[in-house]
Amino acid sequence: MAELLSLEQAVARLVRDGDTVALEGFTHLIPVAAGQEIIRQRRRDLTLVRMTPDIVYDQLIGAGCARKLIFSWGGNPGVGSLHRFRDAVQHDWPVPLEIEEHSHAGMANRYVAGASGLPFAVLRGYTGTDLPAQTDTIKPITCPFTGERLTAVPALNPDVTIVHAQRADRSGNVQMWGITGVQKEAVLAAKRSLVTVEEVVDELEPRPGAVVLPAWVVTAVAEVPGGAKPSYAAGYYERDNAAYQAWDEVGRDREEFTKWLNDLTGVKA
Amino acid sequence: MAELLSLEQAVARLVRDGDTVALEGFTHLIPVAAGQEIIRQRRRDLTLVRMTPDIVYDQLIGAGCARKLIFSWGGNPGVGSLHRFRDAVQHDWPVPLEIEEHSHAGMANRYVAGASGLPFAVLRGYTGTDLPAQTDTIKPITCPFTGERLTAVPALNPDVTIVHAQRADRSGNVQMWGITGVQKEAVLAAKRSLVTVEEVVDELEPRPGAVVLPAWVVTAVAEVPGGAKPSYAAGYYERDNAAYQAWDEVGRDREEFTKWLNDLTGVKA
Amino acid sequence: MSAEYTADEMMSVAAARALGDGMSCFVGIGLPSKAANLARRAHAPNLTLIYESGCLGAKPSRLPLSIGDGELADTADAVVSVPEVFNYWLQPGRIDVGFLGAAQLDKFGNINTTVIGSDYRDPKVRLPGAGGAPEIAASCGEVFLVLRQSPRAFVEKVDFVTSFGHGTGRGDREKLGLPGRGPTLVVTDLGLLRPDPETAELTLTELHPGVELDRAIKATGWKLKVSDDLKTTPAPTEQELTLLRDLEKASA
Amino acid sequence: MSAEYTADEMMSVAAARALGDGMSCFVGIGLPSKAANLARRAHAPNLTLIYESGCLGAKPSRLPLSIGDGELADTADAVVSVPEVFNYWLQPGRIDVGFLGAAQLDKFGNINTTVIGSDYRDPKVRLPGAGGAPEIAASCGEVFLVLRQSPRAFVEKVDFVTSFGHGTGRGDREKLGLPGRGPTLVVTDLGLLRPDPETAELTLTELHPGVELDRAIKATGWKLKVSDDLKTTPAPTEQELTLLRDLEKASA
Repeated sequence: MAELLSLEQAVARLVRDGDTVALEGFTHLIPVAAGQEIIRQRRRDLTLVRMTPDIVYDQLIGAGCARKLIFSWGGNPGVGSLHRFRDAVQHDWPVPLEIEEHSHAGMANRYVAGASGLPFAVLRGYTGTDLPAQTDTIKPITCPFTGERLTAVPALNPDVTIVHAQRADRSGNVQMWGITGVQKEAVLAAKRSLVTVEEVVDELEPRPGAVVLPAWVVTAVAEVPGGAKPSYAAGYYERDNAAYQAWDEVGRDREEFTKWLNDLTGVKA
Repeated sequence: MAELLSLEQAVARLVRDGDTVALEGFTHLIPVAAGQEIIRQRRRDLTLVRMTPDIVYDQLIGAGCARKLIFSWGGNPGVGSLHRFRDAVQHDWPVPLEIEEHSHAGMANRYVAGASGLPFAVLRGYTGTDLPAQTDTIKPITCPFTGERLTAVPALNPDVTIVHAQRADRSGNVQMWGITGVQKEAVLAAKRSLVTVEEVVDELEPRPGAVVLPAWVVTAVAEVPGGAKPSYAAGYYERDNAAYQAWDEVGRDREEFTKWLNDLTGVKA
Repeated sequence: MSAEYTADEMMSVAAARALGDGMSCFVGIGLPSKAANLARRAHAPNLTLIYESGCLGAKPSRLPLSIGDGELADTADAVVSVPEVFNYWLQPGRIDVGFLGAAQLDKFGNINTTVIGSDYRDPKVRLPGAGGAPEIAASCGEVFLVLRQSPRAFVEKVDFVTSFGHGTGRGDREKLGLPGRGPTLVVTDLGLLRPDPETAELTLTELHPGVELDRAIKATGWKLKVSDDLKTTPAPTEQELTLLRDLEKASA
Repeated sequence: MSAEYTADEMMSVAAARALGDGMSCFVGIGLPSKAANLARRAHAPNLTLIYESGCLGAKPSRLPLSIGDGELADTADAVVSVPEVFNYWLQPGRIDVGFLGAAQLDKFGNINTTVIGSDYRDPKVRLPGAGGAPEIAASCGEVFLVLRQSPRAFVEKVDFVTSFGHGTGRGDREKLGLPGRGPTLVVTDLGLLRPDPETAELTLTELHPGVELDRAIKATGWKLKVSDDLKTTPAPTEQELTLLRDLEKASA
């Protein structure tokens, strides 16, 4: 059964140095507050996993929390590049960043395999591209019935998955709606999971399009209103597009970024 | 885009002798009226597919429509055996019935592979059981990353899938809710599909738990109020348990069954 | 002094008691479903019931008539597709107990729900088939079985292994790489059987009150081993009986 | 006489025109999304838009700011999970057109959105990566590309094949067993390119009004072939421009 914790407690208990950590969200419901708490608690050597690493991953990478990134599209959506990500890949700043690169279809299927207790998934993917030559976790597989060649990718089973949802009840049952991406799979694939929510309510009223994660597959729930900002939470707040634009300026420059980081962590410059 | 047809037209156009036909439904929303229309139109040599063949499959088998059944659990739920199914398997009456037998997990994954455009699916299944010795469509497969042995089953891609849903709009977009079983996968896996619905409405209002099949993946929609009886349609009518009980008596005896069949098809005894 | 009760009631009560509070249970229809719902009412309010129709955390107010009863969907925490319930929920070993019935059971807890008779292609009796059972028996943490005891049902060796129990004895599951512990308890109308810790052979460990040992032996199609420490099941309490009968009445 | 318009407006209008009514289109964000939404307003009200965030049949009233804009979910016929959109909807080849942008494109329509520079491990520029594009390019019935034409973007050979177009020429897709026909149209701010029927080399088939041929040739990093039957794109109509500008205004 999910425990109700503060964000600080939850990150302290669930996220350890060296862990493989997925903070998932597909434009919507991105667990930004949880990512920034990981920065505040100075976790190191994380293998970060996400289909669409965006600005909170840029922040984690710039803060030196990660030694590896497993991903399929890394950018500031609607704005441009992730400068901290680029700087880490191109210039090892502040620490080298290993990358393991897939397509969305491959990543989604890796989470599906992880959620399903299977060691791998099969897809029609990567054919003719240069990705298999750079990524060890893409292999051919033959259909035992037709002889056809397809592609296999290994399961993703993060040590911890963190997602943000609209609501949980007091038992820790979680409800999210709107675009829910790969969040269910990412939680089910993980050894431990944390869900930050906009609010804890007495009862989860059924809603169109709602995905429910029962409390018995969630390790901890933390109430963090606004925890997805500057992304959006359908029914709660809109995307803050200006913040995404503004990040471009901050992320572009090591000095600007360092100031931002010191502000976040409370270090005096 | 789905065409709106009468049930008679739809079955006449979509279901052909020798076809592989799946009429799916998991206790709820069983397309009984469509199955009985297939009997009325005297289709022959069908390969019938369903996870849980129940009384409408007993009727199709007793009427001699099928030469093969692909399934994982055949029974009269809450009552007992399917006597026409047994008679066909044990005594070739009225015609021999070949069977291809799986588990639910295997069948569900076969539909998933079919819906996904993959030739096979991988699962942890059948281990230690006598099923693989009797069923050619269960084979071992090795994980290319871990070397672990798992099980592969081939995709199911019916020529026609028929399901029953609560509603469609006038463009043929389909909405169902409650227990929706494997119906989405069965429709997406099929070359052609027919959805019978309780009613055609102007607009599909979003509902908790609703599954929507867009019109562009449905071949035909037929308005058939009560088309799932004696099973139930959440929001429309309850299960008629007495009818399931009563079928036991009818199905148990060839003569009783023949009377029932003549009534259905309008043949005078 | 306890109230009067039938052997079937004793069976349901004994089966219900096996389910602890806070467990998750993949529930087969019929006797397992009755027992699981009784447990939820009696002593395990936080028992999570999972049905193969896709209902997670169902809390039915009456006994479901089938695995896909609307009552299960209406009261569930979530309703998911059938592929999802098998792939995301059962297969990874998230579920503590698989609760199954059986047409035929052998002394190593292997289950047959496929055919009676030695020839699969020309069976004496064609049974419904596997349903969800093979993977439930493989993937749940452990498996409880509930069925009436008779020499026809309790056989030396099943005609067909639909769902793997302990194979030919202890260690077979590990050899096959099956994750769950397999059948750990069989509840019947006469008593309880559990696999011997060393051989995995089903052994009578409890008799229900008033049942003669000889009757249990005669109702078993193999030479039934009896625990040195044979106990008597506590009779159903009045509360248990009231809850069971209310449940059955609400479902009539 | 037509109104004044920018090269980008011409590009969006030309891209929109390529989408026929009743088609289904897997839409990339940015220029493709703008064109697809213009098409739905202008001449293809029954164009089905599918976004990789899981929105099927989205009918946004303004341009989505990202692939996962809430407006897409609110107006969709159905919102499904990301694994489902790739496995059930894209992979089986149900979708007529994949509409993509690109950072770098070569003369056989291969797409690079991964790295600029020859060393993947030590790139000159690290780009966002593949996203959904490799499988969109593989599985859709055909692929339309829209991007501004420049020698940096239009190269002889891409540094990294993120998404396969026509490989090294006609026949490569068939050899690899790729189901879709690959890129059949490239829309730029200068004109339209289509693969040569025999070689699959991208060939200029249309110039936008007022664009000199020489400018298109200079904006291409390979020796651009020009169709014998080079045509001029019809200028945007007033209606097209009004719709496009309204759409952009509603999205500001």
